[in-house]
Amino acid sequence: MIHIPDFAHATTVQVLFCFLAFITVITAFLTIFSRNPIHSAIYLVICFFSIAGHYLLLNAQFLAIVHIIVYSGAIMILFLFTIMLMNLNERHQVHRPRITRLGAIVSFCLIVIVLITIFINSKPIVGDYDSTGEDFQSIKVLGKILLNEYMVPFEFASILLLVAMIGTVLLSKKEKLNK
Amino acid sequence: MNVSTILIILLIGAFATYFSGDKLAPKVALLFSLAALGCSIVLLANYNAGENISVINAWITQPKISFALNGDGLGLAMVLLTAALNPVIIFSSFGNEYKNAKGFYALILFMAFAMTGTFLAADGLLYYIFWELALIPIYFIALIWGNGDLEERKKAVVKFFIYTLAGSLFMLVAFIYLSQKANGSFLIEDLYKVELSACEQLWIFLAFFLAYAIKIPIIPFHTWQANVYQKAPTVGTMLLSGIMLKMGLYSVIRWQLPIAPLAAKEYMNIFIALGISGVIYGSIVALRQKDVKKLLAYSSLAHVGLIAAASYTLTLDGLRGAVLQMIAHGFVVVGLFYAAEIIFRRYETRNISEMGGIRSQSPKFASMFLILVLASVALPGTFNFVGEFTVLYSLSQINIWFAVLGGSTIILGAYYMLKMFQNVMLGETNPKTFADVSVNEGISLVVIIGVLLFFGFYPKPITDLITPSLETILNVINKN
Amino acid sequence: MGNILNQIGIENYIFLCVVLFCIGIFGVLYRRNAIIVFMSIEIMLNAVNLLFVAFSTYHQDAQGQVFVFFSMAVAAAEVAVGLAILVSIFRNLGSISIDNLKNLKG
Amino acid sequence: MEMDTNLALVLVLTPFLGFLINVFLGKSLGKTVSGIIGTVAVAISFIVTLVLFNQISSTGKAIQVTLFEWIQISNLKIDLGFLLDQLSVLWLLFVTGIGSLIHLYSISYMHDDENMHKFFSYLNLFVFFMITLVIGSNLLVLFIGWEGVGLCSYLLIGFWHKNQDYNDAAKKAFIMNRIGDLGLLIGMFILGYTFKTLDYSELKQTILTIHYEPQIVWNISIAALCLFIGACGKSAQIPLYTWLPDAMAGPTPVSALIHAATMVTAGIFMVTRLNFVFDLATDVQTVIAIIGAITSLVAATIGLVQTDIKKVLAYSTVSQLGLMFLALGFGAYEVAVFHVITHAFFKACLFLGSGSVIHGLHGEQDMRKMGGLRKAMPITFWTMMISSLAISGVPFFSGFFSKDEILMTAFHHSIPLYVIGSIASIMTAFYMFRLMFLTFFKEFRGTEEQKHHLHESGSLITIPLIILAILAAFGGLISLPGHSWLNEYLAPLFTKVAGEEHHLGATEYSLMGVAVLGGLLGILIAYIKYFKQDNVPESDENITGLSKVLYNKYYVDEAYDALFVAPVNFLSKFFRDYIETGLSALVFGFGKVANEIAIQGKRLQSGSIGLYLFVFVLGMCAIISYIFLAQ
Repeated sequence: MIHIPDFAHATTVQVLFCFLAFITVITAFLTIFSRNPIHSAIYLVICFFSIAGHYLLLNAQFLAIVHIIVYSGAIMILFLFTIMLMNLNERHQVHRPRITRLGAIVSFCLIVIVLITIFINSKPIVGDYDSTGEDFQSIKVLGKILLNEYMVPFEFASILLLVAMIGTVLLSKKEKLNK
Repeated sequence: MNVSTILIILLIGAFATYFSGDKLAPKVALLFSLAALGCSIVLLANYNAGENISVINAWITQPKISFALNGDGLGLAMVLLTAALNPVIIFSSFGNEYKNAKGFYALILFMAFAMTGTFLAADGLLYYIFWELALIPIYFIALIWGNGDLEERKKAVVKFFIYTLAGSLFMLVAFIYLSQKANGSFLIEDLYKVELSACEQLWIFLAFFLAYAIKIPIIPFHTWQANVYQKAPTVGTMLLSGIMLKMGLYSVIRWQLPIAPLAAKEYMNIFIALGISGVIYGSIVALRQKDVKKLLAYSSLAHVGLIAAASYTLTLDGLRGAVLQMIAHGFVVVGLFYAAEIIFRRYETRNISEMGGIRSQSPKFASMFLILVLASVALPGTFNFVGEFTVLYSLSQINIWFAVLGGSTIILGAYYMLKMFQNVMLGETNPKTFADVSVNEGISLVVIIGVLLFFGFYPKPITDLITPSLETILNVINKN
Repeated sequence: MGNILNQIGIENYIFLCVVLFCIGIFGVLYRRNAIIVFMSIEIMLNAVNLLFVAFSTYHQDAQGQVFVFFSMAVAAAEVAVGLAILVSIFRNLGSISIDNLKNLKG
Repeated sequence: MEMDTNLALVLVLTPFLGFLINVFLGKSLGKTVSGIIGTVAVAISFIVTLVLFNQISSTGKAIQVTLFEWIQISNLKIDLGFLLDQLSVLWLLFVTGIGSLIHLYSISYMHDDENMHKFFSYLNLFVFFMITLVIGSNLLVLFIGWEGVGLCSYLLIGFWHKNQDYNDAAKKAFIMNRIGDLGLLIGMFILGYTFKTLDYSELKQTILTIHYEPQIVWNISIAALCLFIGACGKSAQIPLYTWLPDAMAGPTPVSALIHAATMVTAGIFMVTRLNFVFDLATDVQTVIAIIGAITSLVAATIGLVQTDIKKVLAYSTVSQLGLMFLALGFGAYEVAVFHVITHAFFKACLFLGSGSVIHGLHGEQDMRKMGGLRKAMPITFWTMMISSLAISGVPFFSGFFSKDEILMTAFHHSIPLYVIGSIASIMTAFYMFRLMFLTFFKEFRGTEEQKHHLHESGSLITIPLIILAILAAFGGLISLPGHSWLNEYLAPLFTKVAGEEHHLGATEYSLMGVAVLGGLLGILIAYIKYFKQDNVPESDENITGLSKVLYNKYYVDEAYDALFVAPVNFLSKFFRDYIETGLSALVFGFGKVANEIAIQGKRLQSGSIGLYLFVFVLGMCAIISYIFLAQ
């Protein structure tokens, strides 16, 4: 069953979690429902920050920082630039036929129901979580893992990024008319 | 020296031919095909001396696929057939001019390579690869160098390609299922050992059957045959009818029967009946064909029907007769198609009604053609008789009516072949001149006739070669 | 240091992530604006990432975090290329409504 | 033993060598030389046969020669080997003997043909195959010869291959023979299956020692029946006789050698060879007797009205073969063999004589355009006269003895068959003398041109005629009633006591008298009708009533066409036009269905990303719920 936190005796962490979760969900909703893409982007940034908060809460500092740098720093800036480049605003709001909305709502409900049902049906997860106390997620450890065990994928990630960069440049280059 | 040598020779030959240029290509191809023949004879000698000429190398570990070639008597006999027919076929094409000859001859050698591989492969997946590989060259040969209207030809050839490919896919599924049962191994010995329930065997059997029935072809899966034979260049037709059909028949003996013996025993009568109905049907349809090549195609249908029926008897005689008849039919059908080609070179037609009266102008050609016709109707003294007698004998051991109905081929076969011979060769002298066979043409025909007559009286070498491996296969069939 | 999940409970994270993921799906389906669709996809990605990290803590194993790291790299590349495509679409069609992208019609 | 092998090989291979020389060198050697080579090759075989005959009749032992193993079949081993015993050597004697004479005759007869070397090569090949047939040590070697002589018959009937009618006749002969061959093969299969051997001597051993169960007896009966079908094909018995009259399209020496004296008797040879099989199948023997009798009668009636001189002789041959089968049916093998031999003499002589006539008339075969040739061709006339007397059963000529023995045997077994045989004999006498009167007596009815050129044939033609006429006259001496050299000679072959030696009692003498009277009656009718009354058969259009039916051979050919050939042709057309097209359309149908599905499926790909996503999510829901909720 969904465990509803007992607000009367909530610890700081619990309160923090609820708060962050609330922000995450709300901003995600707002991202989708904002008519102006710029607003959407701003909400998304907030959403990402709250997720970074979750990461911190889970003591994954490295990821939290990377997340902020990559998502809020790089990706969202990219989004904003694009939106501005295209000069999109509410005028560009396209007409949505009713059937599309209906379909979206139906499938949304459906997937929520399905996932929740699965969630409810699945075996309850033990309340006690083991903690070996061993350090497994400090930057030091992660760095070792990343550069030993995951050396090759790591290098490939760099190649991927390089290729993506080249691809992006090629794609967005303005082609001359008639070749 | 082991059996992979011959494959290497043929493959190198294919490339060398391609790079030797249009002028030299025919000669290079002939040279390599003769080298392959020589190699196969050396292999035969080694085999008879008791050497092990098989190859087995690990190829892919997971799943366990090996590069395994099995040099036993049966495989060797079929390789010899291929290796012997190949130079004859290449040599027979010397009278024709082909555009882009280097590609043409390279494809012939490549096809020989794939077919030889099929006959030798002792690993299910390797066998399947060779099996499909053989299809590609003939597709191009028939499509690019064929005759008749391009659209019609394309239709016939594409139908053939897709039809056979689709049939083979079922075989692939069967192989994958079998290898699951055999702990991931595709090796033929492991596949032989797989224990299957009767129901599984039936499905496996049917999957194989579809692939082989289309390739052989057994009625009612034969509709590609006559059209492709007609449209393909004669060299392609020879390759198809002389060797490629035998791939299907050989595979029945090598793969289908030992892997699914229970199903083979259970439904023996049905499959024999199917083969025999092919005999009668093919013979009857052949009676009224206007095109020489189509007539020969239907006669081929009749003959392979009989061979297939014999294979399904699951007796030593049946298998032996089937193999003998395969080899004999391979030679005779190549000879007959070549004769048709010789007429085409002079008259530019394949229509029987436009021929006639050739015998009085070219007695030599007429005699050779007659010998081939007689061999095809299994006159005693020709190799075909040895095969056909053994085949019919084996059928009579199952049920005498099979022999009676299958034996109708000696009546109907004589009817359509002699009718064809009469309409093509005999009658009032043809107003169009017909030059007698040239030296080149003569050599090919004499070689074929020589083989047919020699083994007609002394088939013992071939029988001795194939019998031990057929006995091994029979032991596998009868293991339970 | 104890496990943070003792205080929050993994099921809360799962629940949060499911909701977030569904919001992403809903956005993809509901909006026609390709950029917003893109953002929704990012939300979905992040939902999954968050779950990875939560389970990484749950199992006391760094592998999950490493995976998140890679998925971020991929996301970065994806966004870069995707936005470049969007730009060139906008340049050609003058619109980024996904309803206009019907060239895949069979 | 070495000596015997060599002799046998010389016997077989000399004609084959002659064939090879004539095929490859014949054209350059010239006509006469190639003719001589062909003749000498056969003559050498004849000499070897004489040596062998001498050896065998003195020692009484059969010679068995095995060359090498030929075909391997799991439970029977088939060798290429020869068996020279009393029967085969006897057969060889007249095959090579008459063969040599006919070769000699052909040198002159075929001299005007441009392809004479081919003719001789085919004749030599025929002799080779015939010898193989006769001396084979097992059924399969016999089958080589059996099919080989069929091939040579095909080649020789269609020798003048520019004429498509002749080619049709040749093809018909080959195919009809093949029907019989299938029977023979099936018979072999059953024998092989039952007794695990096809070798004559082993077969005989096994059959004589085996324990008879109903199944085995049944198998033997079926095998015998199948073998008899084979014999029917080769020896032109009902229902497979129609090829033989058509086979007269070939040159006349061919008709004499193949279609009268040797090849057509192969069926009788085979039955005699396998007498131990047929003895056990009494039902089949009855069938053989009945078919033989009916054939002899039917062929004789058709022979009554034919106008082509060779056709008359052809039907006469069929009729005589029928009589031989009548004897075989009663188990009187030696009687049948006796008739085979005498028939070979007089029928070969008759055919060669008719050939001489045709040669003299430059190819004219219609008896209505002959007549009065007695003066121009005395030797031909007299030799043919002797042979006609022999075939008609006039006392003390060879045919009298042999035919009388057959009828006597028939009388002892079955009166109705005896009556049928006797009627056939009377008819034989009638149509033979009809032939003689129409050809040699009265005035010449041909053109002036022909009349001017009438002359007796050369010595190469007349010498064989004379020799054969002498044999036809005195050949009966080898088996005189009561004291038969032939029966003694053949005795080792038969399991039963050789024939039932007829005591020459009152019955026998009266039977003989009846037969003689019958023969004379036939001659008398012919004399009255064609000599006294000077009748000449009417031209084709004017023939009516029963004789029209007879003249058209009971319309059997037409019936076969309608019953067998036409349906097969119809089926062929039907299969080609409908079934083939249908099957092809079916295969293309698969492609069409796939295409149609693709066309319909194309519409689903609307290109609307929204729709795709919607479907995608639904699908994902379905999959997730299946995985997690369906357990």
